Amino acid sequence: MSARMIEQPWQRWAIRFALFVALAILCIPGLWVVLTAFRPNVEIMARPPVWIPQHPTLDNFRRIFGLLPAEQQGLPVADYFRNSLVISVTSTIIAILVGMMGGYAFARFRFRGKKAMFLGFMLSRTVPGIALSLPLFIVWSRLGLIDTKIGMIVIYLAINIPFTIWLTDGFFRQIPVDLSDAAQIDGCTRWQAFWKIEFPLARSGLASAAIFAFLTSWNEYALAAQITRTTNAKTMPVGLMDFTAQFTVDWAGMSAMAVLIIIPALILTFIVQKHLIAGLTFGGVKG
Amino acid sequence: QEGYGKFDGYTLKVKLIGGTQYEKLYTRIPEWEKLTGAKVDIVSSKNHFDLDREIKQDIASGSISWCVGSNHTSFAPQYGDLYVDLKPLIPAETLADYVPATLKASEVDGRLVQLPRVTDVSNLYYNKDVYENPDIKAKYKAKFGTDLAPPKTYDEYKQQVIFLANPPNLYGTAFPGKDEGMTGRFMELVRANGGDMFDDKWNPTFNSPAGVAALQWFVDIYKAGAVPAGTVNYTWDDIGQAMAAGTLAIDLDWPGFAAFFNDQASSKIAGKVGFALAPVGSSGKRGGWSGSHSFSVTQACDNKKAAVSFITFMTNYDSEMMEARAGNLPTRTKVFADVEKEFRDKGNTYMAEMFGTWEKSLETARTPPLIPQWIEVSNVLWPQLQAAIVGQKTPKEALDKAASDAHDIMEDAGLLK
Amino acid sequence: MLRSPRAIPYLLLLPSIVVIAAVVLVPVLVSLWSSFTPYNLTRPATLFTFVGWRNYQRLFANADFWWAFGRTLVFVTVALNLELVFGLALALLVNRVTTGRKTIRTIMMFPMMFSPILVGFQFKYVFNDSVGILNNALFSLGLITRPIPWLVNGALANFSILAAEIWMSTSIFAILLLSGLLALPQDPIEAAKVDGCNPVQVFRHITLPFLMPFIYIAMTIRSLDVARAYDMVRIMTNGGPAGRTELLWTLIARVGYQNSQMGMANAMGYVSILTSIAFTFYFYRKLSLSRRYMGGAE
Amino acid sequence: MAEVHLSKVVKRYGALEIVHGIDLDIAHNEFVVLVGPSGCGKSTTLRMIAGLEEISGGTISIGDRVVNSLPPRARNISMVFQNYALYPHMTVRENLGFGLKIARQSPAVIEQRVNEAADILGLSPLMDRLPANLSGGQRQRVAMGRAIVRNPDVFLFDEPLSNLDAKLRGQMRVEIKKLHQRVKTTVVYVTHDQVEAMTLADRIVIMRDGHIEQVGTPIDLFERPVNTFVAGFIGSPPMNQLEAMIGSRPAGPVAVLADGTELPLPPEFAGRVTADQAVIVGFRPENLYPAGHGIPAAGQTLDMDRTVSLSEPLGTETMLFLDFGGREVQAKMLNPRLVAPGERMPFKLDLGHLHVFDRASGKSLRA
Amino acid sequence: MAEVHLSKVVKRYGALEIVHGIDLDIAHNEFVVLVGPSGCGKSTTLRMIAGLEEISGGTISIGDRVVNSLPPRARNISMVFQNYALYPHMTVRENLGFGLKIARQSPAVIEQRVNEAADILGLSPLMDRLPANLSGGQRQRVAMGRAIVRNPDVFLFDEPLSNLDAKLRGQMRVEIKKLHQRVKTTVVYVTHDQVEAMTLADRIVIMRDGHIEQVGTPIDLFERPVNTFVAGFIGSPPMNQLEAMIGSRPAGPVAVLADGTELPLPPEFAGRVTADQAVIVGFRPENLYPAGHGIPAAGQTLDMDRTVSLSEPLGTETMLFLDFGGREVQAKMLNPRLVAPGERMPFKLDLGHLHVFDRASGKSLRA
Ligand SMILES: Nc1ncnc2c1ncn2[C@@H]1O[C@H](COP(=O)(O)OP(=O)(O)OP(=O)(O)O)[C@@H](O)[C@H]1O
Ligand SMILES: Nc1ncnc2c1ncn2[C@@H]1O[C@H](COP(=O)(O)OP(=O)(O)OP(=O)(O)O)[C@@H](O)[C@H]1O
Ligand SMILES: [Mg+2]
Ligand SMILES: [Mg+2]
Repeated sequence: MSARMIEQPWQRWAIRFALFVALAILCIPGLWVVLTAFRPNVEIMARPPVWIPQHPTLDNFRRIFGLLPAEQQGLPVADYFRNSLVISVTSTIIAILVGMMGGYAFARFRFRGKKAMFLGFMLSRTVPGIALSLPLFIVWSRLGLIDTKIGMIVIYLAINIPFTIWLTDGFFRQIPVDLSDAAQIDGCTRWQAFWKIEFPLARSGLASAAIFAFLTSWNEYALAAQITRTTNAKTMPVGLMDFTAQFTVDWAGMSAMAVLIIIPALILTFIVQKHLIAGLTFGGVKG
Repeated sequence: QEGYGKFDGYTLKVKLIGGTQYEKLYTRIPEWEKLTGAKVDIVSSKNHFDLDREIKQDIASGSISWCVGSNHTSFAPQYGDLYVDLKPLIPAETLADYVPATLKASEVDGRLVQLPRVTDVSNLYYNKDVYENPDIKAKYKAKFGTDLAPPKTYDEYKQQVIFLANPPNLYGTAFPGKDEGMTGRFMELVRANGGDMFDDKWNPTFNSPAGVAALQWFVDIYKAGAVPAGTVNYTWDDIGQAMAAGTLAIDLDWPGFAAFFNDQASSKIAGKVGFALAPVGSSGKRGGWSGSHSFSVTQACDNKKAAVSFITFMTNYDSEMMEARAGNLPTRTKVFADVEKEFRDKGNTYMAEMFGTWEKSLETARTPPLIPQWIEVSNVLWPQLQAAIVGQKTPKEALDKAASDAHDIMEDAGLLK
Repeated sequence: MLRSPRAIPYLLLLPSIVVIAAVVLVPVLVSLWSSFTPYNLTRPATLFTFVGWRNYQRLFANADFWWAFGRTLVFVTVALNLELVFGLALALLVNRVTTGRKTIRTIMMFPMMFSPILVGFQFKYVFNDSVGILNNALFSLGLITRPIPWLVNGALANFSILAAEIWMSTSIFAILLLSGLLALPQDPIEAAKVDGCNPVQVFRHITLPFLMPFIYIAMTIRSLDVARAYDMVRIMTNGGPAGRTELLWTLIARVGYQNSQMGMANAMGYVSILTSIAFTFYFYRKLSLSRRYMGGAE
Repeated sequence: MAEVHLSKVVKRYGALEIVHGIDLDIAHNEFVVLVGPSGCGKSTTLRMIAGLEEISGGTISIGDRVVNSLPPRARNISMVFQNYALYPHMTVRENLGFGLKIARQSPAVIEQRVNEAADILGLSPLMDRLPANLSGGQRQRVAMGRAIVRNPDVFLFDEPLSNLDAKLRGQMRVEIKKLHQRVKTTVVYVTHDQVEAMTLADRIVIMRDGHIEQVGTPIDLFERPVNTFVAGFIGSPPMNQLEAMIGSRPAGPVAVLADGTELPLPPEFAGRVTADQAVIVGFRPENLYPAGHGIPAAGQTLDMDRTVSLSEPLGTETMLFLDFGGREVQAKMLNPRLVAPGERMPFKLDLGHLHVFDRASGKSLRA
Repeated sequence: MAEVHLSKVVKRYGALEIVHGIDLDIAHNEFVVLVGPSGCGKSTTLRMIAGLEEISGGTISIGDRVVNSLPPRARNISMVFQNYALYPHMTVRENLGFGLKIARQSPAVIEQRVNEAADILGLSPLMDRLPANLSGGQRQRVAMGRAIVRNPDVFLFDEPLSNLDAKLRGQMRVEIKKLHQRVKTTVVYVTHDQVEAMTLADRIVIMRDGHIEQVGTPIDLFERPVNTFVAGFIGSPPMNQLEAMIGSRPAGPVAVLADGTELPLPPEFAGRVTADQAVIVGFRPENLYPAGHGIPAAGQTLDMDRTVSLSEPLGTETMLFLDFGGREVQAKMLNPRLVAPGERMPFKLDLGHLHVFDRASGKSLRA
């Protein structure tokens, strides 16, 4: 029952205040980066400090796109963006689908070797990137997957599937088995019962898994830096390093690029998070 | 003009250093394509360190399918015989146009494995707001009896930075305190003090008295608070930012910063930057740590002619002028004079002066030891340098430890004679 | 056989297994082998020289390695626990608000949008002692008169990377736990209130046990994932100064790629894998226990 | 002292008003049973008293404190939830002992009280099971046990026995009665079981659609329902209700049914009905019986022969369905024998127990 | 044709055996009611028939197919779950129509059938609500509706009316009866309501602890319970059971109660009891009544004066508690009047309706 609880005004305000402080702490370091993107370099690390941009500028962005007269050569941001989007979205969708299947199997079936398999998936994530990266590179180069989107997608799948499995397993367990029973009585195959009943009810869990998977792939750097090389597959975070040269880091440009990375991620996250809904399973069963 | 040949229908695979600073040059690629009829396929474009890692992976996985790679004098020794010796492939008269010392430094074991594109060596930038401030000058004179002018020796350098520091708004200077930057600056000072990193038999010798004195120099200015305490974590960009923010009086730094420091949009000290040659050490010499970005051609390349044509084109007169105009040190002798003249004609005496100053320092510049183990040695050395600088060890202890580790590395590598 | 119901769970798991095997299994075996060789990146032939336990022997005698190892353990433990506590608090707060929920949640996830390398640069500049915004802010507020060398002093430097890591990852805990909170049944909470529980007791006796499975899942995910912090630490301190912030990941990467000693790096990697396995096993046991009451097949 | 007062209590979900300003005063130590059709707001009312549901209007006080904004824990109540609301992660024992643990009772006391409750409820062999492994009735008993181990000021029971078998329900009813007598608390009890309502209640409150229809002792409600709704609701099977017109006859007023049958009204209605008034006449199945198979009426009866359309044997009694006054009515046959549908029997209607309601308002016309 | 056969059906949860090999044959179109104490395995049995619970032993067949390993959907059954199991993310309408949609019925058909069911169940105003926003009884009605919109071979009802008020329950009972007559399906129905069991069942199955105790028509079970358990379980309030010894008297055998009272046994027991046999004597409260306030007995009665210790007025009848034969027994007073505890009244015990059971085995000694 979606009871609205008794809540004193002071409690409400205390919560709002605490939340405000927490969100401020979370936002300020990030906002600082965003602000940097709109500052000329003089203001960035000035002494005495300049807090609010005095001369806000879009030059940092113009530079990225090669729109400044001094720099004819922009970065292939459009390519990076396309690669990032294709890789992240595809790998997220597939990881969610495949991981969800696995999670469902763990949540709803008894079978031989279940524990071992569950542990196996967990252990697959214990391998540190470094132990993986070189052999992976070798295998991938044999398979011709170097610098391809597919190559990256498969890697991100392997990263994202295990936790999708654990997470969805947890959420499917929260859904009373009786609901799928009822659906089967109503004539559903197990498959239909899954899609029509359990899948919608696990929505919150899937949404959070999707957000997590998407952002992991969207922001991943180390492996992408290794496997991708050109505009064929290079992703935004790798592009971020275009702003580092041997001796310099173009922090203003990097911040501008960061803004370009953050905005799509924010938008997608905002869209997906609406599926985080409370109480999806309320009212279904008694007791 | 050199002839670049005709390679119609050929696709040249290249692996280039990426990043805004370097990619400007690549706008010239279409021109080469037009000249030769070949196509260029950039199979990779990454920053310095990632490119190094990638090339090592390619070696490890045996997948060298490309012809031209960006290279650097510091990295080149590690790649073994990945790259060809260019001497037989490029006419001697063409090579004669390059700065001889730079070209020499591009050789590994006598093989010219790379064609230099831009060179780097450090000299002094100073903040005229400080150095031409009558107040400060007067006080300095009163204290030391000499006029305040950019330092000629490291001792003077030390004395000035300690005197000028007025934290937190102004520090004397800053130095890169980690990674190869730390090692390099140390090496510079060791050499300026008459020492070196290794002897002829590849025994580490940086724990010699010259080495200890060099490290002591860093320790002194650090202890005196002449540098930001965080300098042990700084890399080039931090120092550049600090200088541009006007919080450093003087800075031993790379030529690439010249334009940056003088840019109104990025620097508070624009218009107030002076240049001076790097100071000399106790031996009266400059340490001159230098290195060059370069292009190399792989042994595995199926059309070395085209590859050589490409790298020559990318370092030809026009290309080098382009690099120089952007503020990078060119590798062709003629370009130095021409670009300096060009800037002067345009009224940009600042940049003209920069090229003048830097060209002078190139003569005595030296690269780090060109051995594959250099980075590895550097990696055992800089943490020890840090330990001494932050006062965790004495310079001697620190260097002895590093030397012993380095000794092991050299021994393992079979280099010790 | 394939049509029989018994095969269903295996069929469901098959795609996952294939992907994991392709991406993880082969590389793991290769690197396991290489940890018994003097494998040097630039000399591929060395991959076929077997040296037995030599890498491991050297490793065990290497004090730097053990320091890094211990520091990593402490770092992971402290980071995870703090992230959990903050993430939980954040999730609980966000779960309580009713207005502007979508926006607040999105803001809550803001740090997750930052790539770890970006976070590295960001915090490097935040903690920069001479021009960083933190010191700038402290000066402006008149709280300090001398700059604090955040990334130099051993304690402060470790604190700083910890702060960066926590900033970066607290949101992850928050979102995972928030979705767990959303699935929380309401009935037992009401019952507990009637049984006389104050909000803290409700949390302690009802909410927390229900969240426990999600906490363990999040912990497991994160404990294996903290290695992401490598990108960040490398940029902030790269283990320095003087090895004060050296973590396994910076050490391994330096040995493996900069020094090209892949064999040695992989040996180090395997020591850390064994540790992770212990962690994982522990979490798995806890997880199984904590969700004993949940529906679903054992 | 824990009297409970509801004053103009309103509950709205969004725009939808569910409880329309009810007033109810429950004395200390009173046992009040709430009955009413499904969805009329019984649970909502309990939940408002418990503090689980915000009160949209009016005030609720317990003892002499207005509790509108007090959290549940400050109200000192025990509640059996309609949907049990067990703690799924605790064993039966832990479920039972939880409230006591929170109240910082000593383990020994908890142990003893929990075991006592478990004994009463027949849960002793199940103490270490999790709720998921219990049957429906067992879960309900746990819910019940959780309430009765405590010593609250007010007990709120929301259909606490609905899933138990008749025998166990009977036992539990007795236990609740004992409990109430022993601990002297105020009880608000929701049930659909007529026997429970009649035997347990000091007063019964009948709700309909968020309004209170009548409050009174069980016998009051049974014998003097204020309107047709209450008349139809209390008593199972429900009272037969027939439309009729009042006719005035020399002997007194009569009710004329649709088929012309005239029912002389008991004397108490004299002066309370007017000629040609449209009314509803009601009588309970008990008062219509096959001659010789019912409780002999004390006064006048209406005798008739009727065909039985359906018979439902219930053991000691049989329900008979027959046409009367133009409608199907139920009669109760005590001392039953087999009756085949279609059988014609002589019936007697006890005219002394007639109820008469105004047809327009549904209100009883009795004093 | 959908007869249902259970043969030696066993259910184990791990090591715990819950259902101990039950045999039951249900004919096509039969209405079987399953009753038994809470936790005896009724729901488990239904769930096994439905295919929701693995069968640990034995076979279940529906029609002529053994269904042990058939999935639920292949069995063509409808089920009302004890805990409702509504689809929480679907509105009432969608919940009701889901099964039909899965069966690919046309929208028009779905619409019509759903509306019909909603009308019967009084759900029409709630069609667009989610289950979370319904009252307990409303949820139960949705669960019921979901089952009845379909046309299955077998209906399984697990306490489908337990949370409804008496009036609605009465209506629903009639609807179920109609449904059964209309669609001619086999029904297995679990209930704790005696009236439901008695009125709906073609046969009642009484379970205890995973065993079947007795199967028979309602009247059979009521009048000829095979053992004390059944005797105590069917009929509410339950039969009074007293320990006694058989004595032989010239007029025939008598049961001698603890206080020495002698009850002459009905003639049918002659030859079935032996002298000094330890027995249980049972009689229903209906057969013990205050003189003048009961159904006059056809045969011999035992007359006595007794003090009433407690009276429970239920409207048309009052339950009286009194001491008899060394125990407290219940008597039923029809045609009630107010009885104060402590009042002494003359009682009559109808000796023609005595039940006698062997004390050791609990078995009935009747033929
Ligand atoms: N998962 C389980 N593990 C162990 N025992 C169980 C499990 N589920 C049910 N039981 C036990 O099986 C027995 C039969 O349960 P079932 O639900 O069939 O009872 P029931 O007859 O429907 O009772 P009720 O009338 O209370 O609903 C009960 O004693 C119950 O405790
Ligand atoms: N969250 C809600 N939103 C809208 N209406 C609701 C909500 N919860 C309950 N209702 C409605 O409020 C009314 C009263 O509900 P309540 O649960 O109090 O009924 P009840 O009298 O307990 O019925 P039952 O005997 O069926 O349990 C019902 O008509 C129900 O549909
Ligand atoms: Mg209710
Ligand atoms: Mg049951």
